[in-house]
Amino acid sequence: MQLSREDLLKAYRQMKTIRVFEERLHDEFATGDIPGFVHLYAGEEASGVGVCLNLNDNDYIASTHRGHGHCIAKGCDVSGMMHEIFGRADGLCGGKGGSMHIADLERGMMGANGIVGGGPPLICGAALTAKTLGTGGVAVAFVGDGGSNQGTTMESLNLAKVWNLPVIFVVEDNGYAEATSSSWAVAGDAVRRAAGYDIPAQQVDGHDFFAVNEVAREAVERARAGDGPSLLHVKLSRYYGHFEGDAMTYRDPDEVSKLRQDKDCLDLFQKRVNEAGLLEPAQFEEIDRDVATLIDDAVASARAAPVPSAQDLLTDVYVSY
Amino acid sequence: MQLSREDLLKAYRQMKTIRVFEERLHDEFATGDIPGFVHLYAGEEASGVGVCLNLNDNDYIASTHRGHGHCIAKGCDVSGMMHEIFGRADGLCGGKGGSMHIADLERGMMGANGIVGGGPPLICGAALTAKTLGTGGVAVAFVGDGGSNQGTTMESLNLAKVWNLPVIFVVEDNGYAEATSSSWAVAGDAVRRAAGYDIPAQQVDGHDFFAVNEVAREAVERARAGDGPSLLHVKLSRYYGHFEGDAMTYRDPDEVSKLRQDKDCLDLFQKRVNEAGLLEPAQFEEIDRDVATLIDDAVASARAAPVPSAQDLLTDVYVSY
Amino acid sequence: MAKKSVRQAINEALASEMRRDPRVVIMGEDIAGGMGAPGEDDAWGGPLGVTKGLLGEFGRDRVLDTPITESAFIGAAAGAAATGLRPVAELMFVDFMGVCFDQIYNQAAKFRYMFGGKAVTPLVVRTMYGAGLRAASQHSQCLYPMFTHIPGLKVVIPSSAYEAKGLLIQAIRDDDPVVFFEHKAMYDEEEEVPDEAYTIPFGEANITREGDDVTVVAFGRMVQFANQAADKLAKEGITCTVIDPRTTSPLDEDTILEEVAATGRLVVVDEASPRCNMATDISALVAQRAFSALKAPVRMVTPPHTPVPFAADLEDLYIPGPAQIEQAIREVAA
Amino acid sequence: MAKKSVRQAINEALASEMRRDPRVVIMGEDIAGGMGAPGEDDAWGGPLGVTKGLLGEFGRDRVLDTPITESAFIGAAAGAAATGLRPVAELMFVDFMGVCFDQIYNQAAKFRYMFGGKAVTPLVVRTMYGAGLRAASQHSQCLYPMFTHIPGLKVVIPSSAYEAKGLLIQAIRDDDPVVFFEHKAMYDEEEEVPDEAYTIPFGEANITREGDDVTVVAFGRMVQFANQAADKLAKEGITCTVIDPRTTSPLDEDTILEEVAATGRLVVVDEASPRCNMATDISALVAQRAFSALKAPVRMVTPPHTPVPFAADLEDLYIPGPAQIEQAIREVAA
Ligand SMILES: Cc1ncc(C[n+]2csc(CCOP(=O)(O)OP(=O)(O)O)c2C)c(N)n1
Ligand SMILES: Cc1ncc(C[n+]2csc(CCOP(=O)(O)OP(=O)(O)O)c2C)c(N)n1
Ligand SMILES: [Mg+2]
Ligand SMILES: [Mg+2]
Repeated sequence: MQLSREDLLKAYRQMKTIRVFEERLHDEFATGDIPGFVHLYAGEEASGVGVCLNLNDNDYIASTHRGHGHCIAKGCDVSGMMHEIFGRADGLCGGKGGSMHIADLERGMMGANGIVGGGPPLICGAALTAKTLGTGGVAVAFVGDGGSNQGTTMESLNLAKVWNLPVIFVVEDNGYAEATSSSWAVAGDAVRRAAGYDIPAQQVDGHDFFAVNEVAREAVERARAGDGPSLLHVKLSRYYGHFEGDAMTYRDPDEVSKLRQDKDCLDLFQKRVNEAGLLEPAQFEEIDRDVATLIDDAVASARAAPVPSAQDLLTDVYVSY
Repeated sequence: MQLSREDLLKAYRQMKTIRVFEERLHDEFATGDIPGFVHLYAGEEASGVGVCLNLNDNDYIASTHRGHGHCIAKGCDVSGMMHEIFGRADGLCGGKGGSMHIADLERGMMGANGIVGGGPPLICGAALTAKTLGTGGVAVAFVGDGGSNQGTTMESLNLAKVWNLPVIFVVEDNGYAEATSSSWAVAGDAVRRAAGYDIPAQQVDGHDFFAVNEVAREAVERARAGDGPSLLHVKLSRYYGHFEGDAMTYRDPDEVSKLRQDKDCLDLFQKRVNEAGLLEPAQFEEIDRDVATLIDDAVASARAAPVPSAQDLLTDVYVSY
Repeated sequence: MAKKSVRQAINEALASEMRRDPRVVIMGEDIAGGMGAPGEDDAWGGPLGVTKGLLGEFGRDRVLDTPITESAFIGAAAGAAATGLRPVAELMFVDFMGVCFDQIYNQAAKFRYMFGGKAVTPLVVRTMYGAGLRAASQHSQCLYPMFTHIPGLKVVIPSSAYEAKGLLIQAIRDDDPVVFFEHKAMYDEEEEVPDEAYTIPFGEANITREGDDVTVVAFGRMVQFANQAADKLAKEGITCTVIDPRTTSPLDEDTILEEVAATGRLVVVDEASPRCNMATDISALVAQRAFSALKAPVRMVTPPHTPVPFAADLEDLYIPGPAQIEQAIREVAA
Repeated sequence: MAKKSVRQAINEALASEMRRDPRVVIMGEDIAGGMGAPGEDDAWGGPLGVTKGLLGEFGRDRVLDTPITESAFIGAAAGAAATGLRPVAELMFVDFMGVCFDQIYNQAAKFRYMFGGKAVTPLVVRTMYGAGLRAASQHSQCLYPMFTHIPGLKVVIPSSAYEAKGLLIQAIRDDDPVVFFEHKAMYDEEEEVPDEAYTIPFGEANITREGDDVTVVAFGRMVQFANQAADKLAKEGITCTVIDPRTTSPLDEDTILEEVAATGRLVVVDEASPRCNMATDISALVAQRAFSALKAPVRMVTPPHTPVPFAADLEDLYIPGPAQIEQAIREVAA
């Protein structure tokens, strides 16, 4: 399907925002001012954005430890995210969650997740809510190649099928789980696994926004029509280490530079759009400027923002106790 | 492959022993003298026996809550089992385990298991031991249709394949998990699920001892040859309730009687052996008499045996503490 | 008022809340039963019949049978709770928590804190616990100390039919994740239970006996054993205050501390394994905050540090009973 | 003697036992790393480099990388232990126990009892715990109280490099399932550690300071904080006995009771969540068995009943530190 210019602009803006957000975090992390574990999504933007462009605020996603891209694609406030990652009181989660737990339920973002395979069961629940209350919403679980091996993920495939839930499982296969290759750790493959549960599934090139967006649209339509779960096996690449600090010695030294050159999802997007004459170069440039400002401002305001105060330690454990 | 007369006699003796053991337990349970939860294997004998005839003491099996048949097929002492089920001090587990935890590691029987899906991870470990120490042994995990949905089971498929372990997964699909039909609860099917992990798999009629024995032989040979895991999807029938006390209202009222008439594994075995002229009727009769005596004696001696004494409560928690 | 069993009380609580609020759904393995099978629907109504009949009134959309995939469906209940339903999920035996605990303590329990106060997760997990049915090591545990340990969870242990109904209704109306422990040996116990809905607030202990000599704190099934011991000793002139905290989290610390202040003596009875359990929790609370009132050592009555044995004689020895409680009371009262 | 980090001490313990006994294998996610990948083998040597170098000496047959399937591989380790290997499995963060706990507490821990004493399960589960790395709610928990609660498990919490090496070698040679807790904030801490193998027996507490006024019991990383507080107070003439129990199960009750008998005052420091934790466990033990020696209320120093927060300031407030311990000691000494 041909996307509207509006959608194309939105997609580019989101992908670019994720990219700049992540590259900036990479630099900021090196200053030592960002606490904790940070997993960057750079390189994988076409997946999160390609999928989420089919969703609205009524729909839910559950993310992984590598969650920034999903957050942005689902419409979370970028500055609020940056504040959160810096551990600020006015961060999206009040500084209590950090990179691994950013969430915004109002945007339908059920949280990054520190537990590999933690999201798929939760997303079955969001889908159950949609089905039970008739909201028309669908629910998407992102999971890595590594996470595709967790029992929780496989149980969720079965439950979603048996309950006929409006769920889309998106296996983001970036070739590695930490320092382990998916070619070794994942026996068989995701599409055939889905077939084992009678769940329609497709493999797709995750560097190609249009390809992802298209298969995701079909899956979302299937879910909205009440025809149950689907699975997408998205093959893509991460540009940085598993987390910030990973020396990546398990990869070929020039692996990432080659990927950046040949397979970059932003480049491919621009090329395709340019060739088809769908957008003007100036439109890209304007977005690039906007995004640069957005991220600069987000970092500056995050750095200046107050940290939580002592009494915040004890709040938000219960609604009432 | 044509089985030896010795093997045929052994197979019949074991299947018959299981049958009589279970039917007797059914009656004894009704007296109120057997404590706890008891899950009977009657009707499913061809599976446990068909598989285990390919195994020796060097090989391991992990069983389920429905474990009596597997125990007998793996060579556990029948009287010791009966004593255990009655909770006697000289039972196979000193009366501490009971029906749901009968085990005999010396016979390679790693235990019935109160946790659905508990066995497959354990059996990967037994297989790892065999592989690491070069014992030549293989390891078999029995799991029900219900248990085939547990994440632990699916994770084990992947691990066994990735580690190339000598494991055979035997999915005993008796059509029900408690009061729930496998046709509803198991999306897709076991053979296609195995294919999702590149694990060779076959469906087999579990009422037919010879069919089970044959596919199990191939799987065991594959494992012994170092060619990794296999899965068997054994379709079979249970004659009693999920546990003793289950009124089975979820089944057709005449379902079991029909199964007993048309699909009984002992009948089918005898018919086949008779038609092929492999054994004499007198041989069956002799075994039947032996088995009757064995079970009578086991019950009588179990009833007469002493219960554990108070100090047994505190022993066997640790090797040393 | 009619006498009702614990089973019936729980069933009524579920029915009343399902009637009241369309967002309440229940789910679990064979909570109805019969899915895909040729025979009866609602064939089981739960493994011990607790949810029997709810399918008929509320239908398959709100009475959800599940495959045997605790992680997936308990997690689904957590996710549904965070997105607008009020699910009551049945973890058949609490012993099975080991295959799904992550979804309870890392997900449901922590959403609110991790998300900076923006999540509300009205999840109830109903589960069976306790020894006495000869169900052996993997079907007889208590394990509520582990849930009590987790910030973000509420933990409820009703001690009778009346308590069960009121506390379960409260649990369903509560906006935090609640784990609700049902003792499998208590389902048939009866007492008077109102037909209408009522709630019992969390964190307010129930004083079931009043006395001057010893304060006894007991949980769940142990409450009745403590009362039996207290009744017996009362005839000899040793009188006890027996406290049923009802919920271990939140815990009514004030009532415990006040009553210990009055008697100066404490016995805690806990069916859970003895290390890091509720007996240690209460004893430590008192040793820290009511020390000056204490006239005698605290006494904990628990099973030994062993798995639950199968054989009837051993299991009977394992479970703390009225006789042991009586002896502990005598000791501290001496 | 050379100074070595906790990381190196653990690595040496593993190497020495793997050399000594071919049945010892280690497994975990990226304990070597690089499986199937184009770059280096042993690329990680564990998420924080603890197992680095073992692949080179022992090869892929004994240094087993795993997929992310904790139930399968921790269960496999349990099954392997029951059938002749002596596996050391790494549960990367103890926070992940929720996806595999069943294999530990219902399987490995109970085999021996359920099977009537006929199983021997020499399993070691190594795992990271504790706050301080800004790792937030799902990567900072202690959770050892839950393992301590389970009969059949042994639980080890080393407090320094020397302790880590001796206790880990003991764990590997031990015939029961052992869970070995490594504080993620302690890997770089150094002290003198012998090159050769040595064992430290389980259930024998280490008295790290001797004093007359207050007995302080602390676990893992809290031991050093307790020592710091004790050192500071010693200058003012308040002297403490500081006890590091080393293992919470078995627990050296005798040493604790004797030392409390001597000082009459107890402070327990526990980094775990406050309910049903080791602080309550020790306090209750003392309140029951050394009550007559107690001259003051027991004091527990723990974090609050909240998940672990992410923001640095909040996390620093969350973790019990020397200042809080000092204050608790002052209070009971007063
Ligand atoms: C249950 C659990 N096990 C292990 C980990 C540690 N861990 C965090 S991310 C990760 C790798 C995940 O790989 P993958 O799913 O492919 O996602 P990617 O990092 O490639 O995006 C691991 C092992 C965890 N967080 N949770
Ligand atoms: C983890 C876990 N969940 C649930 C149960 C309760 N339970 C015991 S047996 C059973 C049904 C198992 O069905 P299946 O695997 O098909 O085996 P079958 O009983 O048919 O032999 C259930 C749900 C359990 N023991 N363990
Ligand atoms: Mg990956
Ligand atoms: Mg079945």
